Amino acid sequence: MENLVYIALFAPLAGSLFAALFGMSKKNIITGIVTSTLIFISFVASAILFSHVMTVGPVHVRMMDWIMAGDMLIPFGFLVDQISVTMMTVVTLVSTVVHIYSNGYMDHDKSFNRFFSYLSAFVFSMMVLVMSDNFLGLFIGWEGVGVCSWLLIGFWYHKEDVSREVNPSISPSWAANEAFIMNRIADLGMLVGIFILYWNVGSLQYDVVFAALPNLSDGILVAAAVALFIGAMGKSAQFPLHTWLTDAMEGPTPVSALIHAATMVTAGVFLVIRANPLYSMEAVHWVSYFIAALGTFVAVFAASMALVNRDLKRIIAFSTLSQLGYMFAAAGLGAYWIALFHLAAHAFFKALLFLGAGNVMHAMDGELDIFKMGGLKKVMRWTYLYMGVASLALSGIGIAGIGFAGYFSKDAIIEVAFNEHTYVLWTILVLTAGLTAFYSFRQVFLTFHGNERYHALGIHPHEMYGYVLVALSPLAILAVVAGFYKDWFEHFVTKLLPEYHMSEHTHHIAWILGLLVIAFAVGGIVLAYIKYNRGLKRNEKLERSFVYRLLSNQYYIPIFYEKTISKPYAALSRFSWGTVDQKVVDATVDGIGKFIKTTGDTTRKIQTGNLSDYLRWMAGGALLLVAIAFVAFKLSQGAH
Amino acid sequence: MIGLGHYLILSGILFSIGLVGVLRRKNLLMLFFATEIMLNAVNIAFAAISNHYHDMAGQMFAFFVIAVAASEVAVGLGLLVILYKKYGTLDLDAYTVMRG
Amino acid sequence: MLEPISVSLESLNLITLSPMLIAIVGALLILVIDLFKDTLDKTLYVMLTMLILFIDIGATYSLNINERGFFDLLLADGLSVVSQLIILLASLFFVPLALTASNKRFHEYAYPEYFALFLFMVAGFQFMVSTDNLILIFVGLETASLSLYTLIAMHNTRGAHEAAVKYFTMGALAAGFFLMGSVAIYALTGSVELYEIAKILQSQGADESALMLPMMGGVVLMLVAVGFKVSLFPFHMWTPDVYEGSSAPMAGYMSIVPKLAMVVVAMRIFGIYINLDIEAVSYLIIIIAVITMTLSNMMALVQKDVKRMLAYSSISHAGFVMAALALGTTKANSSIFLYYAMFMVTNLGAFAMLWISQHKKKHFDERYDHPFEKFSGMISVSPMAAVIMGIFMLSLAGVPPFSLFWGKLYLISSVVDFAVATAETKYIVLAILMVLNSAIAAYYYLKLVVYMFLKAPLASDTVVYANQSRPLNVVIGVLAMVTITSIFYVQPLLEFITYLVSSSGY
Amino acid sequence: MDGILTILLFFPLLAGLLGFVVNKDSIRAYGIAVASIEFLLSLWLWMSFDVTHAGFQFVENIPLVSDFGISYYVGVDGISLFIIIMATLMTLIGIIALNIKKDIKNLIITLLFLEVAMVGVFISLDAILFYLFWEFSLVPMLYIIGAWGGERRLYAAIKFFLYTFTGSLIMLVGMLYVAYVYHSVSGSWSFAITDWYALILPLDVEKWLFWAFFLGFAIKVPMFPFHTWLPYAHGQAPTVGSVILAAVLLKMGTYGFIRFSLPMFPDASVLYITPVAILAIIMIIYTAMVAYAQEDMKQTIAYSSVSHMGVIIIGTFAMNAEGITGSVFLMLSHGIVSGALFLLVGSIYDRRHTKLMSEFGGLASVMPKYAVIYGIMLMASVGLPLTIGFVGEYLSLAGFYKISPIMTVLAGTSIILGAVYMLNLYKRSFFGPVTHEANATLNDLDGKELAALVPLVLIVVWLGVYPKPVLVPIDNSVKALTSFMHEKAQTRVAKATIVVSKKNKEMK
Repeated sequence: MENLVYIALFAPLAGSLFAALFGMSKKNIITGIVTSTLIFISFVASAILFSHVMTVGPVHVRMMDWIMAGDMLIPFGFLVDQISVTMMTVVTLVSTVVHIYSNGYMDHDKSFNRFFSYLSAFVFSMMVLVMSDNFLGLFIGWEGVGVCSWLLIGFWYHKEDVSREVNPSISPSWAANEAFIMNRIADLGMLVGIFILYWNVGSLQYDVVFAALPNLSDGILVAAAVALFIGAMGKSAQFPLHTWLTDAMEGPTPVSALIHAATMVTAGVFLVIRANPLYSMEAVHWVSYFIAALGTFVAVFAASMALVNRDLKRIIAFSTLSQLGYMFAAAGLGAYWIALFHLAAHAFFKALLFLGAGNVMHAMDGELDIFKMGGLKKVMRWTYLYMGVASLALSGIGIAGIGFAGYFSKDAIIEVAFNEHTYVLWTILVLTAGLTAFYSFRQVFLTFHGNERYHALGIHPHEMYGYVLVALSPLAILAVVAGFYKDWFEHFVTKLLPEYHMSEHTHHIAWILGLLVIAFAVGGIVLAYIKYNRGLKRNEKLERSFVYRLLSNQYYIPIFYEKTISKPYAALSRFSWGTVDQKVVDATVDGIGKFIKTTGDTTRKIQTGNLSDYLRWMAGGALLLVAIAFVAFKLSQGAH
Repeated sequence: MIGLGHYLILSGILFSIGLVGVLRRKNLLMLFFATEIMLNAVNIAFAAISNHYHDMAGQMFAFFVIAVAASEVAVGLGLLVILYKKYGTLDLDAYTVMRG
Repeated sequence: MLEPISVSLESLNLITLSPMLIAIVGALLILVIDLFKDTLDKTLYVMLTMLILFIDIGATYSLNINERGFFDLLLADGLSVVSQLIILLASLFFVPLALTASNKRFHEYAYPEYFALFLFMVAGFQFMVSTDNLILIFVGLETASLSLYTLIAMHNTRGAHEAAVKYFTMGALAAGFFLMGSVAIYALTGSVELYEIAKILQSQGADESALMLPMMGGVVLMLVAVGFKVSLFPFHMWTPDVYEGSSAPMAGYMSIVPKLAMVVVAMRIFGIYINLDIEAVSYLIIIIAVITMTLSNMMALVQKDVKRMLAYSSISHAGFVMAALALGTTKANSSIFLYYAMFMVTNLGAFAMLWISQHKKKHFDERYDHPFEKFSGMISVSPMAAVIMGIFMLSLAGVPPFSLFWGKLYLISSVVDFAVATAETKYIVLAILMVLNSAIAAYYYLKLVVYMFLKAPLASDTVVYANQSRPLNVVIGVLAMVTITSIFYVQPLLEFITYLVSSSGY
Repeated sequence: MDGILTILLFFPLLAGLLGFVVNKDSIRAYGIAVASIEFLLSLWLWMSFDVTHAGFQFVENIPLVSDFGISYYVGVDGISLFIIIMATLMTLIGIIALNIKKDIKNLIITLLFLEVAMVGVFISLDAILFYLFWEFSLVPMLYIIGAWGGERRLYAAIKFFLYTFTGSLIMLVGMLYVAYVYHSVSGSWSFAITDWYALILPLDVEKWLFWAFFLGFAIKVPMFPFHTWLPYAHGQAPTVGSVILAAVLLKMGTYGFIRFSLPMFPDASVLYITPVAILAIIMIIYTAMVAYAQEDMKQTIAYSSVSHMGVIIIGTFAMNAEGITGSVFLMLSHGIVSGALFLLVGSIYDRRHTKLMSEFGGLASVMPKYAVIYGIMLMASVGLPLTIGFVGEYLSLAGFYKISPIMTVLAGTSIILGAVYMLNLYKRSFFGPVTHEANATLNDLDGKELAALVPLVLIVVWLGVYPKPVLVPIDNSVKALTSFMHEKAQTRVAKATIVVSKKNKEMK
């Protein structure tokens, strides 16, 4: 089994390096094929490991030592247990699909090879992240995915910076930097969490740390939990570190699907799930509650912004954000396995949604404004189908135990909120379910139904290549059927994760709750149908209203950040350099030099060259000596 | 009765006169004279103290001072001659090429 | 009737007189040779002088330590031996610098009197350092000084006479101060023998305030005279002008030998007070030393002429030495000699480098002979010379491992030791002031290095070695080697100096 | 092989002297050959190094000035070993990448002399010997900056020299003080730092000695507010000068802290953790901001050096094995990475004769290889795991966390702010469209440049993934150091302090 672990882990790396060899040469389809194959191999290995874990149990391998200093010993160790194998399978599966998809999507890009190199490198990093058996190993992957995300968001680096009005993300390279830096802010929190654990436990191995938790004081537990969650907030784009995620849509769409929907952004949730022994501690219950509350807030917050957005990919990005909020809500409330389940299910339908959006974009020559689309279902039947399915899954449509993937996972989360007597959260989550359905179908209807507004642009849309559509089918299928494996999945992961049981009461009224949620969801869809099925009718008055503008400008948060952080930081930096460094610190140093020189110039004037003056100085010096002698005498008397 | 103190005061006064001469005079020759006064002031003091202590060293010192003063004048006058040839004046203010 | 004086030759212990005698006889010999034939070449006299100095060194080296002679006037203690050796070695390096490229260029060397006067001067310095009698100190001082004035005047280029008269007049005034100081001491103690003065002062008790006034008066007057000779502020005024006006080797020589001789005298005179724990004297010297090194450093900083810069720098070095002198410990006194030994090779080397670039008629500009610009880009014109000059400058700046670094190290170490031993913070402050001054000094030494190595060369490139000749090259080469390899002989040298200094009780 | 250090030290000296004979056209090959041999010698040193042994190895002790206790006393331990190897490596790389035609002979000979000084500093176990090489290293650097530098090279060179010279002179007073204390305790003179380690000083003496040494080291590091010489030096120095300055010369300061300050003044060091750490944090944050404000690519990297050196200081003053090992490792990684970055800036400067970011833009499209290597080095610089930069930074911060969590968080902003200015630099220079015509036709890295850079890239990855062979020897020596400091702190209470009399007459 050990070899399988290594195959699963290193196959993507091999692919990445292989593609990197051709990184600077012209498009070579081989790279696409080889990397896709290697990712598929990795998927197969992961799947075998999955069954192995299910039947036999976890696999733990230790490759070699990494850092050894003082009492610190960090190995490269890999742990394949229920949590990680779930993640591995999901990651490699989605990755495989995305890789194959990219072969078609990136067809005309001159940096085809480079793209695959980055993409596979990302998969490798993600695998390290989920498979590592210690926190620092996780951090490797954590940073690795960050860099790959940076590379991939900025993939079209040659694009110019434009103003925020023209493109809210300014440029790919700008968005990439924003993502990286925001993640770094959170990473510092993560690092501090690691320090806290190291100095209080003496190790960073998961098993050792979790075993030692009961011995730690409350303060330390809280500090560690908070610090680690700050790390999670960055990677999972939770408020207030969320702005990078929508800007990250500047990257190629497969990237958005893989990294910014299915895998990387869920790493934060993964961390909380992985560290569930910590977050389940009694001492940190309010931290967990805060996580849940924040998650709920982000769910509705992101959903509200999605309501008015016109950018196909950004809508999906907001919805990702919103769904991440759901996951955190579940994890924060202690329903870790439900969070993990939603994570997996979400990965499937969200990736599908994104890839579908990619098809649309491909067809529309890169146009993303849904106001300029419409009626595409005629030419893009399959894509319409996929996106419809994904949207239904996202909206959580289903009834009485039959439904799309989202129905099972999201409903469960809402139920948990009710079960924990956090009725405020529950209310918000239910409301958000309605919003989710509305914006999902607003997008679907505006894109695929109604009048064909794209004619104005002179575009002739066409369906994506066949093999790409075939490649998407596993995701579509999973988006439909994944929910049915809920109980099986629960059984599988609760061997490791704490079980979560609904109370008697909740269980009793579960069907009412479910009905309520479905009512909201269906309500949202119906509303969207009424408003947008016939085509686009712009409501100028609404668009000028304060709320609409607030939402479409993302609550003015990016501008707020720019005005209160980026610009002041730049100004302060210039001040530090121009004024403090040059005019104070350096000027002081030079000032000392100048002072000495000026004194020298002044003193030099006494050297007049006139002998008479010299003689006077000599006699004067004698007097001076007398004076000094007197002082020195007094001094020495004083000393006695 | 004239005591040691009076001699020393005389010596001090002469020394001061010489010093003031050195400081005030601009003519080199005059300046040399002033230094001679200073040396002679010293000689008076040496002689007086020598007498006071009944110690011959002071007088010996005075003789040496006289001898040295003589040779100093010899060298000094030699210098003056060259300088006069070169600058045409003995005014100190003329010799200020080197400064700073 | 006076009784006939009978003095046994043995009691005179004439051997203690032999070093000076050799120099004087040598000088007379040169004069006599000149009487017989006056067309002899300067090379003869140079070599003759060197041989005489060589014998002199031998005689000095073989002196028995701590013997008195010649009616107890002469004192051959360790101090006198070590200082005479340094003086003679410096002279030995100085004399061959007369062998410049063209015979007629600097005509002072054509006169045999020059070498005779030189030897008289050496004898004068030797007298100064090997006696503790104020009379003989004065006589030695004046012998040396009068010869020196003449030597300077003989250079006979522009400025030489001005330099000589400035030096001469101030020297005369300083002599007056020296004598008045002697009067004060004599009046106070009734003796001109320093060892007796020390005894008397000790028995009288130094703390009596009644004594304090004349004593301090004597100290102050003496310090003026010492300050003139070793060029302490504000008695240093002559130094830059005289250095500028005299030939480069002479300037280099003046920055070492007269100063060292006077430092030894100061050590003998002020040592009395310092040993008596009259702290006021130490403070006085230290204050004047600190002012000296600081101000002269600052003035050196703004000089445009290398020779003047080196003049100011030698003032600053004197300040360094005086600071150590005020401590009065064996280590401090030894460090002074180590410092001067190291300073000698480097400084003479630096001035010798200036010497090879000096031209009798062709001056660099209206005012200066050796402005910094002259050495611009020397690295590309004559790399070896630039490297050697650079090494001399770095050595002066105290960059290890060159010679003066060891002198500085040991000297500052002696100050630090004193601070630790007495637990006085002010001496640490002194040490820090000294190193800060070294840092300032580094700037102007570096300035020359910068000009030589980092600037573009001048159009006329012969200007930097107008005076070059093989003997000069040899001398400079030897000095450079001695500067570079100092690390290997510091140990024996230090051992030797410490032995001599401590054996004579300083 | 006992004389290996002597060979290592004197080989470049000899080679430098012989280099005067070599013909100007062949001097570069000569330089590469000599530097390679020296590098191989240092590798040989590593091979013969006993990894399990924490103390000094290959020790040689020959008295030089026995009356004053100065000796030729050299040896290496795990801490110095790798810095020496880095010094020889960076010299080699610097010479390989050399792209200067003017006076190349002088330059190569100067570099070889500089190598002597660098090796000397890190092998010296005698304070005066250390000081000797320390000061002497200024001279070749002065020449390199001054002779082959940019427009304001003279100003920069002199500032560099005087600033460091002043600081180290104060340190020299401190050394002399310690030597005298040692003398008065033991009766003999010694400048051997192993002897000095045994000395237990009164706390108030330790305090001021700490600051005396601190000044010398801090200026070299350079710590805020003594850092202003560095941007000028880097800004004006030729590429090879910047490489060696950043890679090796700055490390002398931090090495000094570990070799002198910590073991000699453990109590004062502990006492002054907070002020030193505050300075280091100011260094990290403030210079990171200043780096962000720069227009000149090289200045950004210069200021980033200062910022990273702050992390090294933080690690050193963590006073535990994790922190100190981390800081030593960070010295290595910073040396390699910043050296490489300066080489990279040098490459573009050679092509465009400007270093202003505004002059570039879109370089990634024209010079992909350049962009890739730059990117790797940039990521190593911001401390990406699995590159060399992470290990040291992580360990340093982790070590300091034990001292103060809050200050660690502040120091940890390094990873954020570092990303800010580095990514900004990369974005402005490499991303976006090609805006300047001149950039459109630039050639990518040539063979010479690749030969210099690719080994560094390999090292960056190798030591990022598998730092163990380097970490273990460092860690052994550091553990010995920390346990020694601990012991010393224990025994100080019992030991008698030095006897100080008002006037020490015995001296006379």
